[in-house]
Amino acid sequence: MAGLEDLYREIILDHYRAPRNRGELEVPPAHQVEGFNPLCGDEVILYLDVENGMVSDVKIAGQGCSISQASTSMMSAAVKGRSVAEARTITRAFKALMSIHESKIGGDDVDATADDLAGVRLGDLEALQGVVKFPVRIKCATLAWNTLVQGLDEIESSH
Amino acid sequence: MAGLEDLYREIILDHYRAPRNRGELEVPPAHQVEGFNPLCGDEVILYLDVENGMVSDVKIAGQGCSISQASTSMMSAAVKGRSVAEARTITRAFKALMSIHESKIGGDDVDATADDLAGVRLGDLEALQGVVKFPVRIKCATLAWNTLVQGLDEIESSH
Amino acid sequence: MSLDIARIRADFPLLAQEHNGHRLVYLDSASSAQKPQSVMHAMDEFMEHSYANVHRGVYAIAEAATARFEAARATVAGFIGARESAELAFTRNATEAINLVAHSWGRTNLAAGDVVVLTEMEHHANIVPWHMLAAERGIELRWIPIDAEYRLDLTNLDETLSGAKLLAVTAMSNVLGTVNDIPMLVRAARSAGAHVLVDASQAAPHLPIDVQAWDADFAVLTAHKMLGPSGIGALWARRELLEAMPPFLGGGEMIRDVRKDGFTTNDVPWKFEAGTPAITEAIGWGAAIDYLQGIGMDAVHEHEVELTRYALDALDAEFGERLTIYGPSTTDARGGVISFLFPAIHAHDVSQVLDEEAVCVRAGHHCAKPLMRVLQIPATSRASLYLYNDTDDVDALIVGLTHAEKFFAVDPT
Amino acid sequence: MSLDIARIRADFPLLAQEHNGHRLVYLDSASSAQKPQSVMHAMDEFMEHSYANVHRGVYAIAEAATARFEAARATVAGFIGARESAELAFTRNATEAINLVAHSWGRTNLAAGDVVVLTEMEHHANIVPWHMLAAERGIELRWIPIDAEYRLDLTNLDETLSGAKLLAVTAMSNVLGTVNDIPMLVRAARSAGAHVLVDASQAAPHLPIDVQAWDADFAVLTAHKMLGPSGIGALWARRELLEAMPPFLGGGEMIRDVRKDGFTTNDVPWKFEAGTPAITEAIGWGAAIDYLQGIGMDAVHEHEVELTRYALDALDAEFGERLTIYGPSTTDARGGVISFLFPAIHAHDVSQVLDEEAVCVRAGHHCAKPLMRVLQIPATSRASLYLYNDTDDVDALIVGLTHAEKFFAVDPT
Ligand SMILES: Cc1ncc(COP(=O)(O)O)c(C=O)c1O
Ligand SMILES: Cc1ncc(COP(=O)(O)O)c(C=O)c1O
Repeated sequence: MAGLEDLYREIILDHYRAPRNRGELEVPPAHQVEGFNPLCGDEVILYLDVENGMVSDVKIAGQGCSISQASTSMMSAAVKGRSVAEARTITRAFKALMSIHESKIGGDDVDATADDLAGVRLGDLEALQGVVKFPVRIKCATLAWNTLVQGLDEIESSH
Repeated sequence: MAGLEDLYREIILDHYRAPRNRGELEVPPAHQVEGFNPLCGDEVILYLDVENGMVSDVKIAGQGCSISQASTSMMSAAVKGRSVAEARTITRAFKALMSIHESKIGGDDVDATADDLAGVRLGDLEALQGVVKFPVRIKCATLAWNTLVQGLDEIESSH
Repeated sequence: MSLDIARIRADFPLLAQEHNGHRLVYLDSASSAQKPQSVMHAMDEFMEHSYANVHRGVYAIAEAATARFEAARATVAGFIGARESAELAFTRNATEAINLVAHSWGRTNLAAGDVVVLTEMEHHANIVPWHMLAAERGIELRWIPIDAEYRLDLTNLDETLSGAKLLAVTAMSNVLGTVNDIPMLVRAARSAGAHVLVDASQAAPHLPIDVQAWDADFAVLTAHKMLGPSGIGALWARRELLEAMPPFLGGGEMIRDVRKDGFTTNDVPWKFEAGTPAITEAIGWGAAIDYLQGIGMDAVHEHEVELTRYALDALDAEFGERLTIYGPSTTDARGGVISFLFPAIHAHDVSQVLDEEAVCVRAGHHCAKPLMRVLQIPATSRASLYLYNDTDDVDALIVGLTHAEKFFAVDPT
Repeated sequence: MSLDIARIRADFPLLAQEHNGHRLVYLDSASSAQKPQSVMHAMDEFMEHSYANVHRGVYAIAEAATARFEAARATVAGFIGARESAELAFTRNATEAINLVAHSWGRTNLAAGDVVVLTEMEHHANIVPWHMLAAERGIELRWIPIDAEYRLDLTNLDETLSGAKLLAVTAMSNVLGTVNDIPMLVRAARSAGAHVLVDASQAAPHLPIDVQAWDADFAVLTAHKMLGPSGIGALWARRELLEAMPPFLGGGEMIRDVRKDGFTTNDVPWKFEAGTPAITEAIGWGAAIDYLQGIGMDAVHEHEVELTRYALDALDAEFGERLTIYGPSTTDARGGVISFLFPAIHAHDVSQVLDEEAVCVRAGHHCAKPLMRVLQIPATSRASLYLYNDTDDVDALIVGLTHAEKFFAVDPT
């Protein structure tokens, strides 16, 4: 039986109470993208500044539960200053971390294999691993990441 | 437990094997009306000659089971030569005979009361009473009568 | 309390469960209600003895199946005060019933610029079908707002209804618990020349209702919220309306004749029931209504009002201003749905803590996002009460909430 | 026979009944199949232990309910060979699934003059939705005829398909028993540029099927004909098609966001599941498929082919030319549906006599009136076989038919 401590690690509560990169960026030049969790109404707004293939700045807004807010905050810290390619790899590694249950419930296809993600270090993000024991909350944890991918896709297809 | 003999009285099989008034009438002057039993596909076609409020001639066609065919034949014999008002009264008396189950299954509203039909003599038609023990077959027995009413209504509303 | 809750609970096997060492406290009946043994028995007994497709076979079990299916229709029709069974068409759920009205009556009677009036407290089921019609036909939606007591603000009612073709309104909010005054709303709509659709999904399980006393045109309900099985609901409408409406779905059952070049439709209500219906589920719904009627809807309602009063008082005593209740503070015209929020703790997180203690409440937008926007919140937690809940359940909720408040406090100790 | 029918029958409580002193002989599975104990158990167990609304609650039983509901989806999707569960949307029945395609895909992709090709052996479920679209949109219907062996007459297939947008065809006729060559029909339709909808309502219960091997675009099926509960069916379609299709019914579950001025839709397949789904019924359907897979669809099919051969031979031996069989005389590409008629005795009357001896067959047009018109008859009697039937059942049918023939003989003695 998974307890509350598995889900709500201290680092998660910390990101929830003091989210990193909270704010807005001017649009344009930044790109704005919104994500919804249709089941609970959580909402993530991302402002992405992408120049020369680099995610030079990220700001986050929106509202949601501790898991979705912490995951959004951690995501912003993890991808800021990285290349778009690295951001995508981290996303896939994170979704692989979550995938066990997500693919069962949501049918999202996670094409990541252990192999090609072996080198990715998730750091703080690993604190979110406890979420897989609470299948309904996986959607909370992945919302920011799905929204990020959508934003990156939009930016790249607009070039 | 109702047996086959309750349903298939000899007089019913007789009308089925040798239906009365089978044929067609020229339209116009006769009025043609068709009825379907949507559940089993039985079909009744009536040709009605109504003059001065009298059902001066009736012919029947169509196809169906012994109950629907016998009932159609008996109906034609019962109303031919009667006034429209008498034909409607006989119809209501016949439906009252069937009503116990029909109103349960089909929701048709039978407004006949024992009182106002007390004087109606159904004769041969009473042989169809056994049908009420076989609720699904009630629709077979009443098809011709519902079609008759529809035909009379059409004739009267066209004046 | 006037009901013998211990005896009632014994009829609901699921409520005897434990979870994490705690007695299960089910406070999510507004989402879906638990099922009494008698409903499961009725369904099993039917499948074991009389199962067959309906309206089709001459043989004895098919005849019995048809008779029982139609008897269940009569039971549901009687429960809501319909004039006759023919006015009640079975659907999958309340949502499909509203879609049926929007497709069939709506496409026939509403044209570009025509107005449909909704309220800010409608469930998505009573919003999205009208959005779809708006996108397709250019109808206009108007909204009756809510006031500070979480009731309909009727200040501009006549103005809002003026020129409208339809008022589509819930009899009871699934978020606020507010019970609307349907007879008054129908009178106002009638004077404006509008038809009225009543969403009785939440009212039917909890209050005595009577569609004829309401004088409404359409009403929808759903079995799973009133102790019945999933997979079945109903549309009630006046016979004249049903007869004038074109069919919605096409297929078996709903036809009189089919030719290569066209078809004609069956009588009401079967005209609106395409394909094999939810036969066993109709039997189960009938058994659920028998159960409710055995207790009496007045008694059910009275019990819920008392328990709601108890809960509102207890929440206030424990948390006071620290907890916001989204719903009327009085229990007049109010059902046992209690939405609440600690401003600094997300509803999802509260539910999670409660779940540790086997207290089941729902967290989210409750399929009422426009209402959430009006309330300027993303979500609430919602505890909803039914005939099997008692003050122990409310007490367990309150204990759980004190733990949640502690766990998520800015400085936990 | 390769199956142990006595053991299988023991799983079906209804089949243990007697009627008029006779063992019940159920030969109407093509209309609806009986339910094994395991299906009823699964539904009861779910209602007793894990019942809650799905996709909504954070609490444990809601999570379990969601997981089991989605696992049932995966079971159904796997059973028909779908690539992923996301391609399978639950509906009330096969009829609703076809209506969904006609409304959503049809209204988006078909305009006046566009051609939809059907066959003369379609069920009303696969005719009336297209009639409705024809009336609304002016699409044209073309019909593939049947030949003297009661199979599709493919002489002019390419001509018939030329310029067509959709071929909607049954994989197996519910009247004739004919099994159509779907892969071949799909190839022909593809060369003509047409999409293909396969009505698998009769095939799925009786044959191994694989929507990917068929290479079809849409397939529909219905649980109650394959040992599952009433009230649930499914639409399978390629993901790309589902994603491009607009929603059908509006309400909860199918939305991503709802505002006062509009809404956005959820991901597939939930985009097509408005309102509370048939949750318990999905669980029951999953159990039915587990049961079928436990026996193996190849074994089920083989048993039915053998039994059909036995029945056709026995009917011929007893009645010869006096009884007309409407269906292929060989058992290649033929299922266990046997329609028959004594030319001088109406099907209804034959069923009535059989019912006296507890032999349940269906009489009527079997929701295929256009086919009845082609055959120039108003109705047939139909005996349909399933995994729980054996040669004793066929023998009882034949004895009953000899009695019917005698009873209705022109000069009875
Ligand atoms: C070939 C065929 N298609 C469609 C259907 C419709 O199935 P349902 O009534 O479950 O929608 C049936 C059964 O009635 C059928 O036999
Ligand atoms: C007020 C109201 N209307 C409609 C519905 C929709 O009911 P269903 O999902 O059974 O169609 C619900 C419940 O979800 C509700 O609470």
